[in-house]
Amino acid sequence: MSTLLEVSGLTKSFFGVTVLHGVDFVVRPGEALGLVGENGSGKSTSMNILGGVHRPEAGTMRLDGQAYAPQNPKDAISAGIAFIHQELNLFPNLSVEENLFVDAFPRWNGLPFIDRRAIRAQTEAVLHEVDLDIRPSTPVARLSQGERQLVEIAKALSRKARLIIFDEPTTSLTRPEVDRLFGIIAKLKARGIGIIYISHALEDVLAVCDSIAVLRDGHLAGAGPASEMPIGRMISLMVGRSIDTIYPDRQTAPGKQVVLAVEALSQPGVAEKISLEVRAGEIVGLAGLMGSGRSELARMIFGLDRFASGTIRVNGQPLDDPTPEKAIEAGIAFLTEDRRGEGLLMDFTIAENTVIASLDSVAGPLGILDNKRIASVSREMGRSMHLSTDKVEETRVKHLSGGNQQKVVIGKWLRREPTLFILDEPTRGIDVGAKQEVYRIINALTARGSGVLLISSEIEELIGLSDRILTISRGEIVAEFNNRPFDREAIMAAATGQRAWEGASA
Amino acid sequence: MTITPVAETATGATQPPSVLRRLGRLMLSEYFVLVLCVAYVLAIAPFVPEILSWEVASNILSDMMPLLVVAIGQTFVLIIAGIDLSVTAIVSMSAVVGASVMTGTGGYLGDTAFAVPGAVLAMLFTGLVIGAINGFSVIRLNMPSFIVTLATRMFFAGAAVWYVTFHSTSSSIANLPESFAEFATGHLFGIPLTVIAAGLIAVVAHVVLSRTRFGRAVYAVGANPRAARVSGIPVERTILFCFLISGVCASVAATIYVSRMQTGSPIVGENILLDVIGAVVIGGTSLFGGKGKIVWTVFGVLFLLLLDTSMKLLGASLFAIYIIKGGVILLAALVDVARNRWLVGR
Amino acid sequence: MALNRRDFTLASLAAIAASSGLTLAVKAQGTKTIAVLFDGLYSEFWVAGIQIIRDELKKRGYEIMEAISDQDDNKQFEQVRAAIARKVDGIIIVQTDSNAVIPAIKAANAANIPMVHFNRPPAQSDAFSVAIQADNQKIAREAVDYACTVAQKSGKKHQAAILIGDLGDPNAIQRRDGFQEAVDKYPDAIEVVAKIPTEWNADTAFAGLTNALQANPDISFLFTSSDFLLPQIQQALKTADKWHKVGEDGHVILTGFDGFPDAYALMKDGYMDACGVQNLFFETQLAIQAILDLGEGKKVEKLLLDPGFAITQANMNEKASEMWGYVLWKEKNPG
Amino acid sequence: MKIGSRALLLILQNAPVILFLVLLVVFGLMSDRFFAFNNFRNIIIQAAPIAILAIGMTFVLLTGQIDLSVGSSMYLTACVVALYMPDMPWPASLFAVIALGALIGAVNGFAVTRLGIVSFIVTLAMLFVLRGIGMWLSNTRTLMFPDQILTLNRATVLGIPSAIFAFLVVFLCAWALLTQTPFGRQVYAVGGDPDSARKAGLPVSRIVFLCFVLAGICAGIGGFVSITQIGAVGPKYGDQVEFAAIAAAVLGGVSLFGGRGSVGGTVFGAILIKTVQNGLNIINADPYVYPLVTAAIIFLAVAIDGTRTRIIERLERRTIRPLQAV
Repeated sequence: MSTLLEVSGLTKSFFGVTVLHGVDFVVRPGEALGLVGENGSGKSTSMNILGGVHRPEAGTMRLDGQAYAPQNPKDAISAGIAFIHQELNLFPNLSVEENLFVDAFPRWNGLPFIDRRAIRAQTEAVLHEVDLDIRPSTPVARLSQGERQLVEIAKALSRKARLIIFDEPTTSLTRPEVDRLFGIIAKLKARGIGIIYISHALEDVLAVCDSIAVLRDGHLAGAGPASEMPIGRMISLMVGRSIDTIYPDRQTAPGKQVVLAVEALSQPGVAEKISLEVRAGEIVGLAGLMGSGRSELARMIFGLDRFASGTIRVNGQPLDDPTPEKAIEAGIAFLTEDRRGEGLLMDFTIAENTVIASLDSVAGPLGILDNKRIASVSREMGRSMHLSTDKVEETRVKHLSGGNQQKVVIGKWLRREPTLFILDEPTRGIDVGAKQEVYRIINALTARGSGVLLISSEIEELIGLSDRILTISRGEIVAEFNNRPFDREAIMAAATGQRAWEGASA
Repeated sequence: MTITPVAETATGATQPPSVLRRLGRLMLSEYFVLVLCVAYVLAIAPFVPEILSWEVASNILSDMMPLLVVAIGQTFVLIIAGIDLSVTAIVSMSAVVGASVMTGTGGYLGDTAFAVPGAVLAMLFTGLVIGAINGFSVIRLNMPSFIVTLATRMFFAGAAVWYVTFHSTSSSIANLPESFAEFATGHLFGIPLTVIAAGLIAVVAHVVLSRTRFGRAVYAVGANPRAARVSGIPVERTILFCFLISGVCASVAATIYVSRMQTGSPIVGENILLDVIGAVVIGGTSLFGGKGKIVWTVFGVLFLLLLDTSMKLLGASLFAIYIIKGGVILLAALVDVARNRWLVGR
Repeated sequence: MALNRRDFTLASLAAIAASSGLTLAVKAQGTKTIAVLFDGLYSEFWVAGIQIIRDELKKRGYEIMEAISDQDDNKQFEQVRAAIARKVDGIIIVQTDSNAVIPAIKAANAANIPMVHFNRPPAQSDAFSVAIQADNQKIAREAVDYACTVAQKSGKKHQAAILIGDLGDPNAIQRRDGFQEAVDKYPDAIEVVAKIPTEWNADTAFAGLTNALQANPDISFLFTSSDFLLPQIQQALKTADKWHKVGEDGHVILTGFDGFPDAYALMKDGYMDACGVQNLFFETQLAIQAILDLGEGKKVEKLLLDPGFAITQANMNEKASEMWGYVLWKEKNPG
Repeated sequence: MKIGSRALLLILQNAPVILFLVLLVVFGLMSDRFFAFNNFRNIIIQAAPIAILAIGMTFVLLTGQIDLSVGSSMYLTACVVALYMPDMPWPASLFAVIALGALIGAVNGFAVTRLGIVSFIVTLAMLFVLRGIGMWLSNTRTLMFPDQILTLNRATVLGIPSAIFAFLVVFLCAWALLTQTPFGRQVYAVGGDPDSARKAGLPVSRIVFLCFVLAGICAGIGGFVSITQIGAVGPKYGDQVEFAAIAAAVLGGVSLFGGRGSVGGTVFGAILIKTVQNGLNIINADPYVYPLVTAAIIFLAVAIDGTRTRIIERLERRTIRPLQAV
């Protein structure tokens, strides 16, 4: 079988630090290569080389047998390589068809006007190929995340892409959208297009890819057909040692005291009579698909979104008309799924982020802050979280890795010693090592008597950590699983909904 | 917010000679605008030697004060990524309201013992009310602050002119109590009262911004309101407070103006808007929020005043003042950009 | 940080020391300086005024320190203080606000620097200064009065419009009040149908007049608070087909204020009926004499009046030579 | 509740237009002279300069920048025409203002894109510099224009008054440019998300630069149209006009943060402002209330817009289950 892309001996270093040591891999037409590895393992560097952003120091790339050495991103595009990033590069204020051609509009009869008819026809054709039934003139702002991703794929197709690289494509998709995406990828493969699929979601990688390459510390740690790469093997190749389980054992049993009691929480279109309880020292997993209402529920409890009716009690005390301030005051902490947008002040230092939610504890009379104390508590937080740096007063969090950022978020909340910690996707986008760290912290938290409401897209994670699992679907709690070991299939079935998905979105 | 770039840049593989290094370090420090001030004085002194006289220095100091107070208020608003264009109208409106309260010719409290305190309260209240209108419009009506304050500026500038017609036969309100004038002319321990007042405001504002919970909230809201909200910071209240602070600061400036002119004029402060915003931004405060300091603002105002005063002393014509002022603003911005690039490059 | 501060202090001290040395070297000596502080140069009147004062003073060997406050009374106060700091020998000022200038006079008094107000008197106070006053209100009243008599003679009732200046400008207010006093005396001949604010803004004036003519097509009597709006008036009236000479059908009785060269030309050509004229030459002469006399310690009256006058189609021939606009016009159009 | 807010939304969506209609009715009731063909023609003629200026401003605002220098730019170009080309035919003058405006815009654009200075500061500085140069050239005197320029005001093209004609030409060009050309769509892209635009390989700097040039050109043309109307310029000419232009654009729905708005909206905004002034003139309102009424209407229009955005946000909150019928 012919090869579409052949990469061999790719080497690259930044500031004297070698980040890629002679990496080889091959993508065949009509095949998907899964590229996995922890953050910093060299995935993004190799993709940046492929995309013409960086140039390698050694190694060659051949595309369809031809030498391929892109000097800039345009070269990559014209060579037929397309990227679908986690953060989509679409312009919400432009229409779908305009987005497809924004950097190279066809001209109308050689005049400096856009040939509207041509772009409409071409757009309709590629939209049809990705099974997206929308008008080409629809503004992208009106599309859901999944639809936007399909538009990105359509854009790649409209440029006659031969190789499409997906970078964490599923993180913000609902399950039906993920399924739809996988269907499209299969279609692309059938057309002979090569795929490189990068993700931390190893199950997805297995579901999509034909072969898998694992990177560790800039080396190719292992490669092979997907059939020979079960998840356990991938993980052990990624971290360099075999891991039986990355989930820590639960040391303590849940207590009696109910720290969170939600009763009949309703909001038209979002939640219907949701009731749940979390006890001290208990981890309650909330299983549900993206868009099932799980994050919305968390946001309502925390006072970020309004709800129409229902009651929330924290430690027995009612929390009326919650606002984040009131919720925090009552002892709730909330790790949001959007770390960069909501979890951290990226331009602020670690120390500033550490105390931002607990300023009263480091403030003296008249609200004057005690900078020495801020520094010491932040350093202490950094130590207990195993942060990569102890320069808490100098380092801005935007310069930290995803895992370290997440630790800062958790550390910031732990300073308040929350009675209830709501964790929405705490391990999204962070590598296995950091994940383990986060699990350890969650476990320690319950040992101290905090209740945890854990939301995750990874069923394994829920099963590995929770004392109890609730499934939410279409804004309703549809099932409860009380005893370990949990039945993975049953949870999945409940989460995907007994009733058919209707895909209502505004 | 206390780290300076200096700490990070102090180490380098190739160490330039010590003087140069120190100079370089100074360029990169937050005293940069102050360095510019000194450089400017140096450059201009041969032409207007008076600029180094005690009298001119004290003039600059007292001329700075009203502008500084307004600029301090503006700093708060800029840090939350807003802008307050209405400060000039707040100055005018407060001035005429205050004057109408205390004037001896038909003032509400004229010739009573409460004339001065009543007037000062009325002025502060005016600033507070307009600030509140701005703040509530931004947080409740979801309006961009640029437009809100553009509209309130137009409204209250017009209202101030109209207001005078009900309280005076001329175009301004005079005959104010002597005791009020003392605010502008009086001294305490040899320091002008206005300098003490403005200095106090600056110190309080500095402490509030850099050392208090509220200050942290202001920066957080400016940097990322969503993240601030999730961290339990009362975003809307913080925004409202910043506009209130700006309003009150503008009305404090009005008390200084009214006192020094002994007149409540509806056009006082009309022209200071671009100076105020220019000064704050020259100081280094970002128009995009999240970044700014009171000391920077003090330096920015000082710089602008030095420029203005030297032009006055030179007797430069209006057009020369315009060209030089514009040119210097541009130059300062350019140097700042170069400096930041250098910082990032290292 | 500590290092920084020390660096800074050292650098500034060195800097100041160095420049003080320079200062001594350059310090000027001898010549007397007069500060000329104007409120703005937004009309020909002020431009011509400052030019005459400048020339006259230079002729007498004085140095000039000029500043324009741009209608900012606080800035003007600061300019006065800067002048005092520069130890000028006299201040000629056109103040922005008659009340707000009092502290400036007091400061000048304290520094023993004589002060003369050009064109506008300050408000009553115990501070000493000499004022040259042109009575805006009176001059406006006289000019409009003449126009009213013309209107009355025509026998029909005229609809009148006034272009008002910036409402924050005392001159604008006084001229408006003069206009009002005059027309109030002729209720049978004049009905004011449009008060058009211009904010001293040509654009606003043009639009405002056009709109007023739309609302009241019969407007046949117009007063502008300054001659600098005449080009816009001419444009608007032409568009409305109302630009006709005195005596022609459809003539709009037009009264101006200031006495610009333009105004003279329009009077000569018969488009304009009257114009309130401030006697610029007389005023500048008074101001310069006053500041010189004060400098020599002579006693000068606190208030020197420029009676001004209204130039009209009736008295144009004998009065024109007193009109500054005529003189400037004559210079440009010799013969 | 949902249906109620949909209806409310429908009203709010068209709120500026409704506000405009209300104004028309109010002025119409207060003066029978208001509803006249000539009056509406006057409104458009008077709105033409500011509308042209605001159209240029729209380009700059769409990219997320701001141009505070347009008023001074108008003044300087007018000075140059009055001083240096009094005897030239008017097309030469028009060409000169366009060229000079473009040059000024290029300076702004250069400072913003190449030197990396925030546009607010660049154009603030230029506001001072350009006016200073104009005052210097003119010696702060009022400058008169030759008759051949003044008569343009009464000239017509195809029966359309010249000001309206110029306005239409600029409007159509800007509209075509923004909606029908690659450049126009890229302007929206850059304003909507500059980072993505850069990643998509768009020439972001060049686009921003060109927008400043266009704003400069529009300032020149707008100034020229205004000159034909007012016949003379003094040193206060064009003062604060930038704020009026920004207000017009924002009233018409242009976002100050870039990426949202249209020239049609901007033109509507300019006409709305001029209608208020015209109406107040027509009903001979007390001169003191002009700024109050104008400010109140701007405030109201933008407040409605803000409320509308908020309601849209609420309505578009993701629904994950069907809503029960109300």
